[in-house]
Amino acid sequence: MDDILKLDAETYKELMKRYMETRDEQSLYEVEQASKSFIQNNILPDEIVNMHIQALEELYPSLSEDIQYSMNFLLEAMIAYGIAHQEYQTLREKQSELKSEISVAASMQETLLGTTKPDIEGIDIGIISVPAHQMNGDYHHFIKGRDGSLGIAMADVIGKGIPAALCMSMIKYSMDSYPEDVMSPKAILNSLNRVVERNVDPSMFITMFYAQYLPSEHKLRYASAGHEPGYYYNAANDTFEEIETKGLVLGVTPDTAYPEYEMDINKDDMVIMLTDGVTECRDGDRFIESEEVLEVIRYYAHLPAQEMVNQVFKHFERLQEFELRDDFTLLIIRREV
Amino acid sequence: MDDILKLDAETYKELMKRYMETRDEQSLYEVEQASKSFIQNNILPDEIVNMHIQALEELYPSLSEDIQYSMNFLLEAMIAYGIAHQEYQTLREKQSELKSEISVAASMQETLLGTTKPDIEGIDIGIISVPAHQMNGDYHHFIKGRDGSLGIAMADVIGKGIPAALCMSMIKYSMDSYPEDVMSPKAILNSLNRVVERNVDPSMFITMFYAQYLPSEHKLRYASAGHEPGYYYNAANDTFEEIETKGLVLGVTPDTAYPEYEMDINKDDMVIMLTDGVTECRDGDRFIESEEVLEVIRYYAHLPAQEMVNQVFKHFERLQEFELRDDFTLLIIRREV
Amino acid sequence: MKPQSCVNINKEWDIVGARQLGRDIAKKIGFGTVDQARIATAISELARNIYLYADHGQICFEIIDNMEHKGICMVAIDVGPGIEDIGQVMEDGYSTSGGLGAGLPGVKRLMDEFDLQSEVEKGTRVKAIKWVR
Amino acid sequence: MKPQSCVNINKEWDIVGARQLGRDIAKKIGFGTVDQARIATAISELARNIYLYADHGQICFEIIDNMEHKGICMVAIDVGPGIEDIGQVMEDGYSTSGGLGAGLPGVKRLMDEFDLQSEVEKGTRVKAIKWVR
Ligand SMILES: [Mn+2]
Ligand SMILES: [Mn+2]
Ligand SMILES: [Mn+2]
Ligand SMILES: [Mn+2]
Repeated sequence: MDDILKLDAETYKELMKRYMETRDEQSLYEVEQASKSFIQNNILPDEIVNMHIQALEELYPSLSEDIQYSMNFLLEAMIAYGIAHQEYQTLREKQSELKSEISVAASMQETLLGTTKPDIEGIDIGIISVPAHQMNGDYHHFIKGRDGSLGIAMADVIGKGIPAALCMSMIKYSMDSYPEDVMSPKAILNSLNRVVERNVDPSMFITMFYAQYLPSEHKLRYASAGHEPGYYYNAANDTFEEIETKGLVLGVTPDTAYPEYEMDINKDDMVIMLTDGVTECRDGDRFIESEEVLEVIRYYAHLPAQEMVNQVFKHFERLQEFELRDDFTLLIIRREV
Repeated sequence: MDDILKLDAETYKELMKRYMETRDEQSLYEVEQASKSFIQNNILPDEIVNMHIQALEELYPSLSEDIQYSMNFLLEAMIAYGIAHQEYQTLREKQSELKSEISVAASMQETLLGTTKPDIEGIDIGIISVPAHQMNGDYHHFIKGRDGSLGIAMADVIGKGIPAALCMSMIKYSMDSYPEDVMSPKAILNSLNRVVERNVDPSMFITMFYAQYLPSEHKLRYASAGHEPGYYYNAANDTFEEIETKGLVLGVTPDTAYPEYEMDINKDDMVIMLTDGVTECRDGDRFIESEEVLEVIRYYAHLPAQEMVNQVFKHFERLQEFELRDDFTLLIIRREV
Repeated sequence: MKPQSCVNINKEWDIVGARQLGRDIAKKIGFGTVDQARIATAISELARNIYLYADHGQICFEIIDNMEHKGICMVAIDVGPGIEDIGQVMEDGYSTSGGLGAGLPGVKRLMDEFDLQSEVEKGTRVKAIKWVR
Repeated sequence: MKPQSCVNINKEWDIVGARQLGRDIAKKIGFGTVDQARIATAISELARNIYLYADHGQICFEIIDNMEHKGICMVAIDVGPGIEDIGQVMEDGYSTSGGLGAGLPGVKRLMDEFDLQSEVEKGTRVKAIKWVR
């Protein structure tokens, strides 16, 4: 370290000497470059002032005493900035460790709470879920029933990041113990509602949408707990309709009833499920309209479901300048035959 | 902000003027204090050099051109430090947000995964569990059976912080569905072992110790999955013995058998369960010996169980200079009647 | 707005020329010493990016002088490889870690307004404005 | 080891005296200009803590001169209220956030060796050493 200091003090002096002789912009450019390398070598700002003092002493030995004293004054003023600069280094290391820890946790979350998109005859499924921070507070889950039915859960914890992800694990593990393929959507929400109400802070809310698709009957049965409304694309009329539901968010009171609904899904129809991270995108200062989401989906509707959701995500990612405001989850199911 | 700058530039000039006149230590003390307030007002280091230049110009108008140029050179060298200083501010805000998020998660972990120390006639229970980071990777759980028995689980995920805490939630929620008061310790470990093996990354290990105390028979039944050995204090002989067990850590292979053991607990006997955060304390460079833990426990053995564990923790906290290396969990049960 | 003055960036030496021009304009507008240095450093960073990553490019300066305020506007354009991951390039740490050394977050801090557009294999355009305090 | 020189800290003015003494000793030992300033700042922080939080106290200096290296050793002692949460006081952020302004993490950074002992209602003892480079 001392050797680096001596080298840099020499460099500084030489550059200053050149500047004093030429007074040209090139010397200023060179000291700017040098300062970047000083910072990388962990040289503190008060050390730079010291280099300046040394250089002045060597280049101008007959320098007025006044100037020498004034430089010592400046040096004293800089010591605190030197401490701050060291704290900055430490903070960068801590931040790096912390981010690394969260990375591991995020990856573990993927392992523990992840789900596989099932293969169901006659249906094309596309799913994308991207967290705003490193840990995802949106949750989704597929289950293929013994009777060939498809169960889809989608949930959103109010909040983002680590607390939301922790809360989500409670949902997942509770559901793990349910015989989902024989429970109805409203029964599942009922059960989860009681789990959440028992366990979770009153300030924490979880929205959820549970749907079951029965391929043999081409019917979709669903219930919602305050979740962002999904959409149904009617292929025959080429129109999108909002899937209207009633149902309180999970966890408010233990005895809430969840209405259950049913709809027919015809060939080429689509069902779109999402979280508010999709519909509450921002374009600069402006919130987008839900029609915009549908427009973008329509634009990519010719693609397979998975590519559709991927492209829609990319569109909104760019729109928000690569800074998601909330966890983004989008699922599209299309009946193919 | 500009007003603060003008005020501080004035302050700097006045202080420098005083220093140039008196050349005394008091002026240097005063500029040191001023620099702390400059930093709090977000004034950048290159701005300080600029204040110096202005002050020199005003106090020494006939200053040699050479010195002016040399100061401009120093200023140029400082710009990069100004950028770094601003990055430091931003990083502190980010760090603060991140820590806050983890705090919320830690508090949620307490809510979701917490357990209450039960009241069991004739037994005095003391428990303390302190995470090394904000989130606890050690887990413990009490259950009071319908037959008056006491079930105690203690687990340690290899690792610390957020990933470990996430993994722990899987243990907790799995156990939530077990009829613990009718399952034997080895059956519980068996079941958890399969859960962990199915779900968890091969690199992740969880150790666990499960014990059941049957107060009517004064018997302790227990099994261990690679957990840190506990200790048994024999009141009659005034001796500590290690509770030896065999059993693989959870999650290695799905078919591991967990031997189950039984011991009699006489009046005034103690059972000590802990994680390796206790036994692997460090005193400077030296790891402590397990005897030291027992010595400290002996030292406080006259106290009620809860105060005992609290004091033992404080002892090792001080020893490690207030920086825990691993999550610290210690439980002591004493049979009183 | 007054007419633009542009500097072509082909060789490392052109970075110095751009700095000089920018500093002169800044001085003319009335920026103080430390702001002149900050402007020169911002120009340096933008010009250096062109020099290092694109074949060639240009930095143009404009004086903005209206009712509300006076300032300098600089636009750095190149038809280089473009920036693939803008989010990552704008993430802090790029400035002083010496990573790829693009230093764009630093430019954003030195100036008052900052806009970045880039397309892979098409090029990059950075616009930055600093107002006289 | 040479004999100690101590300064009693009762009034704010004594902080200046402690700085002066420490700086003179540092100069005598052969510390360079910037290290002298760092030593003075460290002394300032320790003395200020005594002045602000304890009734009175003392800072003593020793010159360490042995085969291996030369350095200055400062010990700040007070019988004040003591520090309740040493972990928190030593956590970074205390130095420049202006929080309680104890600044002990800063002292730890300015010096090479640092030791802190404190007991609630008994007092505090900080020892710090800086070696000539
Ligand atoms: Mn959410
Ligand atoms: Mn959301
Ligand atoms: Mn652990
Ligand atoms: Mn451990």
